[in-house]
Amino acid sequence: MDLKQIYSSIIMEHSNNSEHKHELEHATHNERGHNPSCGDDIQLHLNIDGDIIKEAAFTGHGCAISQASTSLLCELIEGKTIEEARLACQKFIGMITGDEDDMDELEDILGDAVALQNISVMPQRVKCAVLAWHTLSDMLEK
Amino acid sequence: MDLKQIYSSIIMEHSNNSEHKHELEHATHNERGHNPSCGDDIQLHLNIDGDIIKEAAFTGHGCAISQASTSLLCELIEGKTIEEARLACQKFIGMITGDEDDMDELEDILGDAVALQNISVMPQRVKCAVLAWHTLSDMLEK
Amino acid sequence: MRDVLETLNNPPYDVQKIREDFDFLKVGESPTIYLDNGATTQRPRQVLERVSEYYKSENANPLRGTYHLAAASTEAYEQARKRVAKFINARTKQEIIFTRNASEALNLVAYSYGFEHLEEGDEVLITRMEHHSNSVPWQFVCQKTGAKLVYAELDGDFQLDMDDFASKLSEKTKIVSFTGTSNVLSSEPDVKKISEMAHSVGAIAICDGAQMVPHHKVDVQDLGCDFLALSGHKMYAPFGIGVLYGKRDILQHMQPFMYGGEMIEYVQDFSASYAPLPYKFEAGTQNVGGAVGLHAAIDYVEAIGFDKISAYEQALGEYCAIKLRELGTCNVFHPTKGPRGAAVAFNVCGVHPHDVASILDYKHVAIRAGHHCAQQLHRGLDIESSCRASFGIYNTKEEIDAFIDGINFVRETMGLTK
Amino acid sequence: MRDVLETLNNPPYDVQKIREDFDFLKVGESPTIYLDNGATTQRPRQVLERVSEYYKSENANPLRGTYHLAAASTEAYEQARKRVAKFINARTKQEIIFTRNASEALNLVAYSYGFEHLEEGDEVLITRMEHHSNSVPWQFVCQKTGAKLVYAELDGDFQLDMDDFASKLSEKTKIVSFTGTSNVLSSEPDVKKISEMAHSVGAIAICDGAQMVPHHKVDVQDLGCDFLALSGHKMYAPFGIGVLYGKRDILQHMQPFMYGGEMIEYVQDFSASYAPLPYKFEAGTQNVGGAVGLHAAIDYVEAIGFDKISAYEQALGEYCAIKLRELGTCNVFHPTKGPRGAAVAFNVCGVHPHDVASILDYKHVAIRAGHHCAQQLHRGLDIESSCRASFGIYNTKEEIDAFIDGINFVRETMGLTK
Ligand SMILES: Cc1ncc(COP(=O)(O)O)c(C=O)c1O
Ligand SMILES: Cc1ncc(COP(=O)(O)O)c(C=O)c1O
Repeated sequence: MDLKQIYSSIIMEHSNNSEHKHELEHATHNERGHNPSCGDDIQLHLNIDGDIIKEAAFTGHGCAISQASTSLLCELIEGKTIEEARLACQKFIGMITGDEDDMDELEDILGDAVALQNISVMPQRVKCAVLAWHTLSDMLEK
Repeated sequence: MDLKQIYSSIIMEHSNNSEHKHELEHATHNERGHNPSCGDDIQLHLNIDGDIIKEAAFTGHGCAISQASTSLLCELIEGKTIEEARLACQKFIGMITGDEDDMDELEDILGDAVALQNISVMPQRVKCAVLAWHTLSDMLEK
Repeated sequence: MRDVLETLNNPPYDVQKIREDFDFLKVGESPTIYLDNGATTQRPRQVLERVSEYYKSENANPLRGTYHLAAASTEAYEQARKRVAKFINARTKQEIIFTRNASEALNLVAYSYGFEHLEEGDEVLITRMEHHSNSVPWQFVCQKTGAKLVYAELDGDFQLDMDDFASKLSEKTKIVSFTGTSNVLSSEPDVKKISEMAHSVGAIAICDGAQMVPHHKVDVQDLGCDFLALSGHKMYAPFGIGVLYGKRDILQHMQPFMYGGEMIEYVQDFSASYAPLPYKFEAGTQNVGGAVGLHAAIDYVEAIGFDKISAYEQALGEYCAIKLRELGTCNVFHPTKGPRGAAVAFNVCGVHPHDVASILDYKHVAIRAGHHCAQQLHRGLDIESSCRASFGIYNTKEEIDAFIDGINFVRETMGLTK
Repeated sequence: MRDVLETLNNPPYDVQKIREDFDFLKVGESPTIYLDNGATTQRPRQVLERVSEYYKSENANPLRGTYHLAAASTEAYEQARKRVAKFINARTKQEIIFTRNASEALNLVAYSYGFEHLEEGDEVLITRMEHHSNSVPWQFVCQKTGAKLVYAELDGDFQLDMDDFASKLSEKTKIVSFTGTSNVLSSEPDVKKISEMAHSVGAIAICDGAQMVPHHKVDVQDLGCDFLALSGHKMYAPFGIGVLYGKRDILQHMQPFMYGGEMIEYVQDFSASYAPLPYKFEAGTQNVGGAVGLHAAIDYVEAIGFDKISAYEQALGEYCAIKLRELGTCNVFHPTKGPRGAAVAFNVCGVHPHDVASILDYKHVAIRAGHHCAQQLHRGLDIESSCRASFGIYNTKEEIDAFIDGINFVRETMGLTK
């Protein structure tokens, strides 16, 4: 594995200084996601209007990977439909667990978030990478 | 070890057909000895007059070795003083655990009961051999 | 008898090749004829080597590490759990809790389920042939909760008397806990039927699989029991690893048993929340070496195949029982009808079991003598103790023949023949 | 620092020779720098071989057999118990109970002593730095009995605040349970003093020795604690074996914890009497292989000598703490005064502990990141989690230097340096 690739500029940027890391005044949906074994703990805040996710933000704390992953998720889903967001969750989790490997399709659907693909070689960090996406999934199920 | 030596005629005789295996009408002392892990369970009955063990008998059940050992004990201590019986217990237990090995002395003190000496090579049967002697010890302590 | 001999003379798998894997069977000048497999089995080289290998290159504390070795250790541990789940056909690996042995597995259910669900007026139904590990915990829980312990008795052929069982089962029965195979009689109660009957009165069914799982293909979904306990060391794995299988829905609503590291989620100063299944029930550092050994042992026996193992071992048991009966000098406590396994309990008339075992030991035959942790059963049979020869995958007809010769030697030594 | 360097450059025993015994340290092209010994140690060849040897030639179910092998197995098991008794200077081997791990040992005391002796109004006094295995069981017992759980806090130098401890100790205190060495801070409370203070108010003193015993000569008679828990896997023995030491007089009056085979005397249908010490507390088939491994591990460390081990490991810890402080980029949670051991907790400023551990792993350095099963402590330090490097007999100054280089690499990878 190339560690530098995992801790790439995209991740650094998103984890240290995310535009999306803030409360959301007009949130229609909030959901907590947490990982007791490593202490990652985030809150997703969405403003959903009809079928469209108009705004996405998050608060909480965790490692660089979970923070970046959450930020990338918010970036990706803003403006998307609920159905599109659902698909993105499914593809992202598949990418990390190694079940999805069609890079073209993944890039199409996940955009910058494909930068996290290499996490799949660090099994002990998979949980950090997928936390936000599982949280969104749970949220959209309800 | 020579098994035949352990299961010698003395043991066979004492275990199958002991003169001492009966209740004692005028018992002054009774004590139960038992070995939960193998089920040996005996009662010693003594008739003690002053300092002298006038009669010794036993009831209960167990393997050939514990039965023979108990019978040999009764045989030995009848007519002995309490102090002599105490010494016999100590020497017998020492013989079985391998701490006593002066055969002349042991024969003097234990008589026929030295036939059980070889049990010391069967650690898993030591408990059977010493049961009665521990029981007598406990009894004389009181 | 013809079928039996046919099976033993033409074993369904290569028994001699299997024997090669067990160094134990070759130790010393006169290797032991080991007929105490009900107590614990020997371990094949494959299991011992896999455990050493694990310690040499994958060893770390599992579940919590963020370095690759801890991941390797976690992976080895969780693969073992998956393997056990597949082995007994559990729905998910969340239903597999690693314990120290079958006894701990049964205590876990007694504490975590029993204490929460039993109250005065309730009944716990067990059988006359339970191992102490499946009776004494229930005595304890019943004493503490005021529930009543009830015994289902045996019929004249050393099998569970299903009429008696049915008559003792009632709306009061909250827990039915029974062995899948008696460790003394080797009779094999009908787990599926008993579980159904238990469920029909609203009770849960706990199967003590310590003696069943080593000899039979087990499918918990088909059997329908709510819990199953097993011990690794009775099926060619190391000591110190056992399993409690439990249905997820039931486990999920149970309180933890032991508290500490790994089984928690968040710990506040005065209270804590607990990890999801199965971790909620695994406190402290787990025996990964043991789990890895169990994995290897399952691979080992399944490579032979349980259809073959069951057929062969049953023939060993049957042959042994027939031969003992033929001697005419023994009382044999072994069913003549109905499902029965590879252990034969008996007494040599006029000889105490401990003397039998000691004298056989002189002939390098290892059997067990005593109450076999089943005092209630022995009281029921009106005996103090018994001898037991119990078989595993590597035993042979020749070994049983030597054992039978040994019984004659016992009688001779005891002066019962001329 | 000069003393520290002196010790590390001229170790009191031949560290390189010791390293030869650990195959693990040589696996692969770039062997792991293993600094997670607080979680679990590696095992020397001598321990693994002794265990395999046991399984190959002495294996049988201990305690109950009447054949010579069972005697050999029993002998191996009881010799291990004697060895442990001698190791910690217990009065008799009856005071040594084998458990699965330290967690089970502490749960045993919590269940068997705690439940019987605590009631509303009573207090259990623990410390802020306990491992979950020595806090969550007490939460549970307190919740069930109505007793109150009380925490003694730390001073500013990561040591137990003895004034605070004294102020929280009172006639209400029935149980004092405390670690002999913190698994995070590696501060070493004064076990003897604390035990005396506990006794002075009539409380019992339970010492969690999981982190203390691997690094120090322990004499329970001198320390005076009533119970001591330890885990084999943290001191070079296999997983799956732990020890509870308890004073005989106290153990004798305690109820059993787990019920089943081996721990009974007579079993009637509805009640049972229990075996004498220590068997009363050992239900089911025991992990003889584990006990034999622990025996070999004790032989191994005592052959080196604890005076030497303590001196060397303390120097490792001190060197590591000094080096980390020198970096100026870390918060180091390690005492600067008072007794402290061979584990150093820290955080790299601006980097989450999990990222630190993952990036170090890339450099083949294994440390631990997380709450180390001590959430109450981390809350007390006002952090979520931390990193921990912890040392064993085989670690070296060079390994710590590589680890320190690794920390710089972590910062570089995270873009914190230019
Ligand atoms: C201080 C302390 N106590 C108790 C434990 C629990 O030990 P184990 O996980 O072996 O039960 C540990 C180890 O994790 C520890 O560090
Ligand atoms: C039927 C049965 N149940 C339970 C047990 C207990 O198993 P363990 O001693 O491994 O806990 C045994 C074995 O001794 C057994 O034969």
